[in-house]
Amino acid sequence: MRMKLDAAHSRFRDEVRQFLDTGVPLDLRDKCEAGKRPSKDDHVRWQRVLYEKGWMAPGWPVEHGGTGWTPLQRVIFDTELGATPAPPVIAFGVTMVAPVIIAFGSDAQKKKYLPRILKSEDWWCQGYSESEAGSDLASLKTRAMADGDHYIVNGSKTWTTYAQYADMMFFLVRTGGDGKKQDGISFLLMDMHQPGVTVHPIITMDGGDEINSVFFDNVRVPKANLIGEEGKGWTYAKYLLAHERTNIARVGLSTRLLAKLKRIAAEEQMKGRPLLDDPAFRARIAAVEIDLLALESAVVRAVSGDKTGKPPGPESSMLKIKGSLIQQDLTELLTEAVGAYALPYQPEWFEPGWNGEPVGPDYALGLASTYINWRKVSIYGGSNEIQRNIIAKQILGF
Amino acid sequence: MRMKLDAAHSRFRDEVRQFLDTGVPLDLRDKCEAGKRPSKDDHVRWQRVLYEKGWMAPGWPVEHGGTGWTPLQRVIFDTELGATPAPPVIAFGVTMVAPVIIAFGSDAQKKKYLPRILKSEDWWCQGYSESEAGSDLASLKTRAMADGDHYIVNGSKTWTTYAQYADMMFFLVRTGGDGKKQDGISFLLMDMHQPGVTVHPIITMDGGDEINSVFFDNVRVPKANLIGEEGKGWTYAKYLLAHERTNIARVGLSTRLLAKLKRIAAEEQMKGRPLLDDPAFRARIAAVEIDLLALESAVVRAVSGDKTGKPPGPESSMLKIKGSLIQQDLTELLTEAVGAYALPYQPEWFEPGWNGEPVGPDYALGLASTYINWRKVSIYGGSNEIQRNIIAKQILGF
Amino acid sequence: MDLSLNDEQQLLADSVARFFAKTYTVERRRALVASELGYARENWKQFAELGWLGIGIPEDLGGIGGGPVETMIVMEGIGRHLVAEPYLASAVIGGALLSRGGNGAADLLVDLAAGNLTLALAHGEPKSRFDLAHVETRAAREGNGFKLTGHKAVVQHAPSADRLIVSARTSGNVATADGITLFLLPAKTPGMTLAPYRTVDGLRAADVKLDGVVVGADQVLGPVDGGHALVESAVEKAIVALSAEAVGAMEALLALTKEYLKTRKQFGVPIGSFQVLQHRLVDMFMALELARSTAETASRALSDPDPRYRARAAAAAKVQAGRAGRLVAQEAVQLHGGMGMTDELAVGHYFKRLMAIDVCFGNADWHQRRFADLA
Amino acid sequence: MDLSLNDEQQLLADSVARFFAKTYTVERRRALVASELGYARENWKQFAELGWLGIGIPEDLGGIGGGPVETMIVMEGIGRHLVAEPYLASAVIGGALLSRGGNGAADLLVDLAAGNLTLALAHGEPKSRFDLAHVETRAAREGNGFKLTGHKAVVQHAPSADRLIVSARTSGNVATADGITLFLLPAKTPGMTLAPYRTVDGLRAADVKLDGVVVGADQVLGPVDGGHALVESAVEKAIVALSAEAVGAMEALLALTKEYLKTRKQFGVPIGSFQVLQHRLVDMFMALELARSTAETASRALSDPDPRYRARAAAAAKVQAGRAGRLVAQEAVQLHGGMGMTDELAVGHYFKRLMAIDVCFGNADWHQRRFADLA
Repeated sequence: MRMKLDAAHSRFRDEVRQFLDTGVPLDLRDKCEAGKRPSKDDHVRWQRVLYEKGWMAPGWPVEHGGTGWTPLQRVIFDTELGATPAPPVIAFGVTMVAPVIIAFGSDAQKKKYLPRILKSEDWWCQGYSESEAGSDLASLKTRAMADGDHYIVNGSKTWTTYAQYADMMFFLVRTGGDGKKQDGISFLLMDMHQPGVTVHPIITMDGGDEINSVFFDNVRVPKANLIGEEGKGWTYAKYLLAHERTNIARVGLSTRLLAKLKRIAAEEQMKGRPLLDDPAFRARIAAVEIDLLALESAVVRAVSGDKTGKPPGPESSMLKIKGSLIQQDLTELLTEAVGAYALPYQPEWFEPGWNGEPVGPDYALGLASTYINWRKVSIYGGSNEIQRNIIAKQILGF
Repeated sequence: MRMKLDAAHSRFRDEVRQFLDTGVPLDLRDKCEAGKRPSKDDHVRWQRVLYEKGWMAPGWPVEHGGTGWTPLQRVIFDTELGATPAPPVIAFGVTMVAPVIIAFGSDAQKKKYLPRILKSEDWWCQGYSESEAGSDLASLKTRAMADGDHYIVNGSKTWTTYAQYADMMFFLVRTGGDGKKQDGISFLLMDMHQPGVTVHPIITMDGGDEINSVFFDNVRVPKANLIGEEGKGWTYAKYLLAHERTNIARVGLSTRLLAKLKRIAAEEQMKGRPLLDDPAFRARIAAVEIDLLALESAVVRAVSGDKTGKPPGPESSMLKIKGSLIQQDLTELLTEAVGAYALPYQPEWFEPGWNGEPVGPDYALGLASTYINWRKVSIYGGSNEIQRNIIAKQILGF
Repeated sequence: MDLSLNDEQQLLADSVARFFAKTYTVERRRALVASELGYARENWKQFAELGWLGIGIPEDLGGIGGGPVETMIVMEGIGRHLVAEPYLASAVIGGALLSRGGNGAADLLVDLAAGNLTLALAHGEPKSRFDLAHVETRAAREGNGFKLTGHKAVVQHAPSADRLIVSARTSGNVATADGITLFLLPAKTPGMTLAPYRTVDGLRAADVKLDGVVVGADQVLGPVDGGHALVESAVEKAIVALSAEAVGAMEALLALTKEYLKTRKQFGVPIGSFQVLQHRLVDMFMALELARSTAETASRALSDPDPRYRARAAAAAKVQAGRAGRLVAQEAVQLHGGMGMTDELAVGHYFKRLMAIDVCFGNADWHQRRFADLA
Repeated sequence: MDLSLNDEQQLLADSVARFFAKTYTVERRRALVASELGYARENWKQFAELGWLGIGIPEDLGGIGGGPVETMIVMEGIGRHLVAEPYLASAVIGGALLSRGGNGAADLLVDLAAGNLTLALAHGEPKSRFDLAHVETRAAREGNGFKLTGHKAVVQHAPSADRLIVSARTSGNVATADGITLFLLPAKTPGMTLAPYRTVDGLRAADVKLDGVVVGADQVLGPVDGGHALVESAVEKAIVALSAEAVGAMEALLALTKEYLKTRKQFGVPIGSFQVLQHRLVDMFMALELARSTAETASRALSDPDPRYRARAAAAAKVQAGRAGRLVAQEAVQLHGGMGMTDELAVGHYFKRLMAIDVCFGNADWHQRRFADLA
């Protein structure tokens, strides 16, 4: 069940739903309903539809192309968008680097990058993590040496989602050496199409190849691509992390997974009756649905009184943890719902253009891959252990 | 379900069961079936029955009154004893201080105390914990100053179960000062019936008064009551703790609680059918029953190959943790089984001699008190957190 | 859509906080629940003067016309301070039933709001197990009135109630919703006997036996045969109110436990410096906050016209309150170690109240099933 | 009653450990499961020579006459090294079925023990959901033989099996235990088509369609209409064997994770110095040890004459293996962080195998219900 809103926001939600119900190109909707992987082009096509509607960057200031919505309206939009079978909006440009550019970038940078992000003309990726650093982000080792009006960058980044598609990367790099490890870090933008940049896919345990390691061998980055001041990158990174957490609960996605779970459980049979009527399975569905209602309530509660759009505080760590656990419960229940048909692994089926015959019911395809892949959501963007540390420190005062 | 044993041990188990089925005085059996609190005298009566049978101290060397059973036979006996509705054997004498006296006591001490323990002529209590020390047992502050052939003891102990009944206490006390805090601790025996010993009950949240604080005001303890060497008390205490963990899993008690739970769930109705047939409640019972089978298997596995009776190693921490969680699951399920009749609180009913009318079904009485009281089992004897630290350190090598 | 409190609600919250901070310490509460009555009549009078007993009652009937959010505010305060007065039984449940009980009943609302009337709902029975349609107590026609025979189980706050609202079956089978009728009975009604006792949380209840109790037609509350809908609606309000109470109790436990971890030293350091214990406290915090959000959503849902939405939100809140309440209470005791087991500390008292809250009107499993069946 | 291994069993355990340590690295396994066959015929030959394929087969039929404990030892090794050979399908399940399949079948046991015959059980169907009595595939009488029509779902190791053991209904209703008959079909039987694929754990399976497959009476395995008991007994052995395999896999994951926590440094220290992570590993350890104990009890129970005891012990072992396997696998990935998500590390491969083990022949919920119903 979904939380009800007041009349004004109900109308707003209806408006959003109406657009999303009809706005997604039918082939994309079918693909996403079926759990197939959208191509780069699919993402861009859908993002351009949103751009045409003026809804590509709701969180931006109006002068740059934002909607002027309140924080609650943005939550409503994000939730409905997440609940829609459509390629997910790729966050690296619009909700990750853009707020940093808006807050700390030069006018030239704003003018150059923001319109291109809005129109999905550049695909961005993120260069934060390094293999040695892990959760200890600030101990990064990639280095930029000044060389005239350029930096020469050497080192590597990892866990870089969609680096293979990317035109641009924003990244953290060490430009200074001494003092605290958070000092001496700068925030740079890099053109991915240039000599010295090598992208290596990392195959994940579900067989996917959407994440990568990126290696830098004397890559030249113009100093004009420095955001703000040299050595202040850590501050900008923290600002970005706070913004990244806005839609961290992913209520919309879980709503969609829950609906799918119920649909499948109504279809699947257990001892001659729908699995949905089995009291034990039914109880497990109800438990997660009740948790999801709690989460949605917490999200709405967190933003409802806020008219300023200030970045969310440490309470967003709670939303991240609970959101990830709910997603993982749902993806796991989905595999359990289909019995033995959770086992066949047919990755070819997800590739565009494959026309072989799938095994078992259509809806079972890819459920296992999603379950396996979704273990990432309690790891990336600050693992749940790190989020608990944040709550312990910043909310409980330890 | 119970784990099956080989033919020889099956016969042994049958023999034990046969005795326990008929050996418990009927009034005691009824009292314990009803969940009423046995009096001091009840405990002693039952322990004397065991003594007459020769089964009061199975774990002792035969020459002191032990049975010569193998460790597995002792586990079987402990389990069946725990599963029997009878007053629990009070451990402080027979399974706590006695092994220490046997291992480290003087001949005079053995001669004096062991026969009295065997015949339940002395009721013992334990003086380990102090209110400041908590889980950090070794930081105790109670002090014994030498004075001729006596010690003069000042300080206090807490969480002392049944101090109000006790004739004797074994306790840890600081006789030396410097060095590591584990050094300078001695292990003494004290006559509780003497000036300067004051027992204050601690009322627990279930309304019980079985635990106490004990205060020492210049209490004189003969040096003859020192176990082993002065300053070696910590070593003896650790030896005792290892022995205490033998029956720490309490499979027998949980077996009895599980049987009671099924009985009650068969009796209670839910929408016109036995609660036991409700798939959700049934699943919860099955889950804990499966855990209990796992625990019993682990206990038997831990001792089956052991013919030497060596004290259990750190793996007993696992048995303690899992055993406590199972007991807590069961006591909680029992309260849930009786619906609103979990709420009435009639402690008078448990007192000997009270003849008022109980509210609700007989079997519901006292379930809530037990649930509440049973939160202690994950705290006392080294909390589950301490047990996890032990496993992390001693088994996993951190 | 602003979910923060409006000015009036904030004033109410402040007055609740102020009043209980003044009147309720653990020691005062201990004395109160040990007293004959089990709570303080002075407090009850104050509740009336502060307007709390009139929440949900229209202004022309002596109430202040507030709504579920106001009830939530009071109930959170009640939970935070383990308040013993029969607010839930009288103001929430009694008020809800009288409000729908027809003309005669409406007059009593004035008394209720003024603090001159306390009520208790005698509905559950030994074999009903939370099922509101399960009523075995019979009301046989007798002249113009009825004759009531049956057994009502664990009627909370019955011993101190001026009147009992008793349900009985005027038609239908044991477990059908149709055919249940409510009756309003003065405490001292011939043929009605109370066996009073304490409940685990220190509050009072009674089993009520009806042995051919003769009642007049004017004692019927609401429509004959139509009592189930009234009870269902009142219990819906009650479980949401209980969820808010649980939130208050969990808040208090979290604060106590946090304080304990920061001050209690072992191994030479505050035990709160152990990361394992910090993370356990984080899990308690999260359980509390999610239960709080659900209780708020359910409180607001009580004003929604869609009965299914109301019922599901209420059930969800009770599930969260029950599960979170057990988790928070159990962990609070565990993290306090032996001290948490004592009657001396407040921790155990919150533990017991949270346990009772889970049981009242159906535990987490029960309402989770209802939530699923209402889909 | 000594639950430690006897001398012969210890020898077997040593040979299992030695053989797999030599033949199975993550890299070798990766190559094997990518190969056409999906495993190594040389390994299979070795299994035969080492006597592993003859466990459970009487000595006069080419076996070594071992029992469930010996099977457990081999399966633990298989779990520890993610072994891809069809030991469960051929030796455990196939062996169990042939042993009870009558005279003709017994001859095949010699081939099985010698490594010259691989088998797969084609029993589950698209709508059967672990219910062994649910068989829709029909075997209509046709002359002296039968004609088989139906669809068998996710038949593990079918693509490489020399023969399939196919169940079909010779009488009774869709979901009755009576009336199921087993047939032994060579891989290349006209009218039988396999749609082969990989499963998430890298192993092989196929859906099998039977389109009027004509079989002779001599292809019946065991009694006509009496196949259910055979399948039930074989699956009982299979779920206990899978539980032992899960124990081996969890053991490997615990060791990998412990090693990772001790060597991986962050914030200047090994991450294993964080108490929170230590306690998480303790919970993994406990889950493993309790699952191990249950698997051992179930293995020994397989020799017990009491069918209810056997069935409940087996169900309990599968429940523990399923739940513990998920917990250990999920935590192992989580504690490895991003590295745990990669195909490069072995962690993910164990994760997937443990997931598959939970699904095979009924997951934890399924067997928990059976455990309760068998009471």
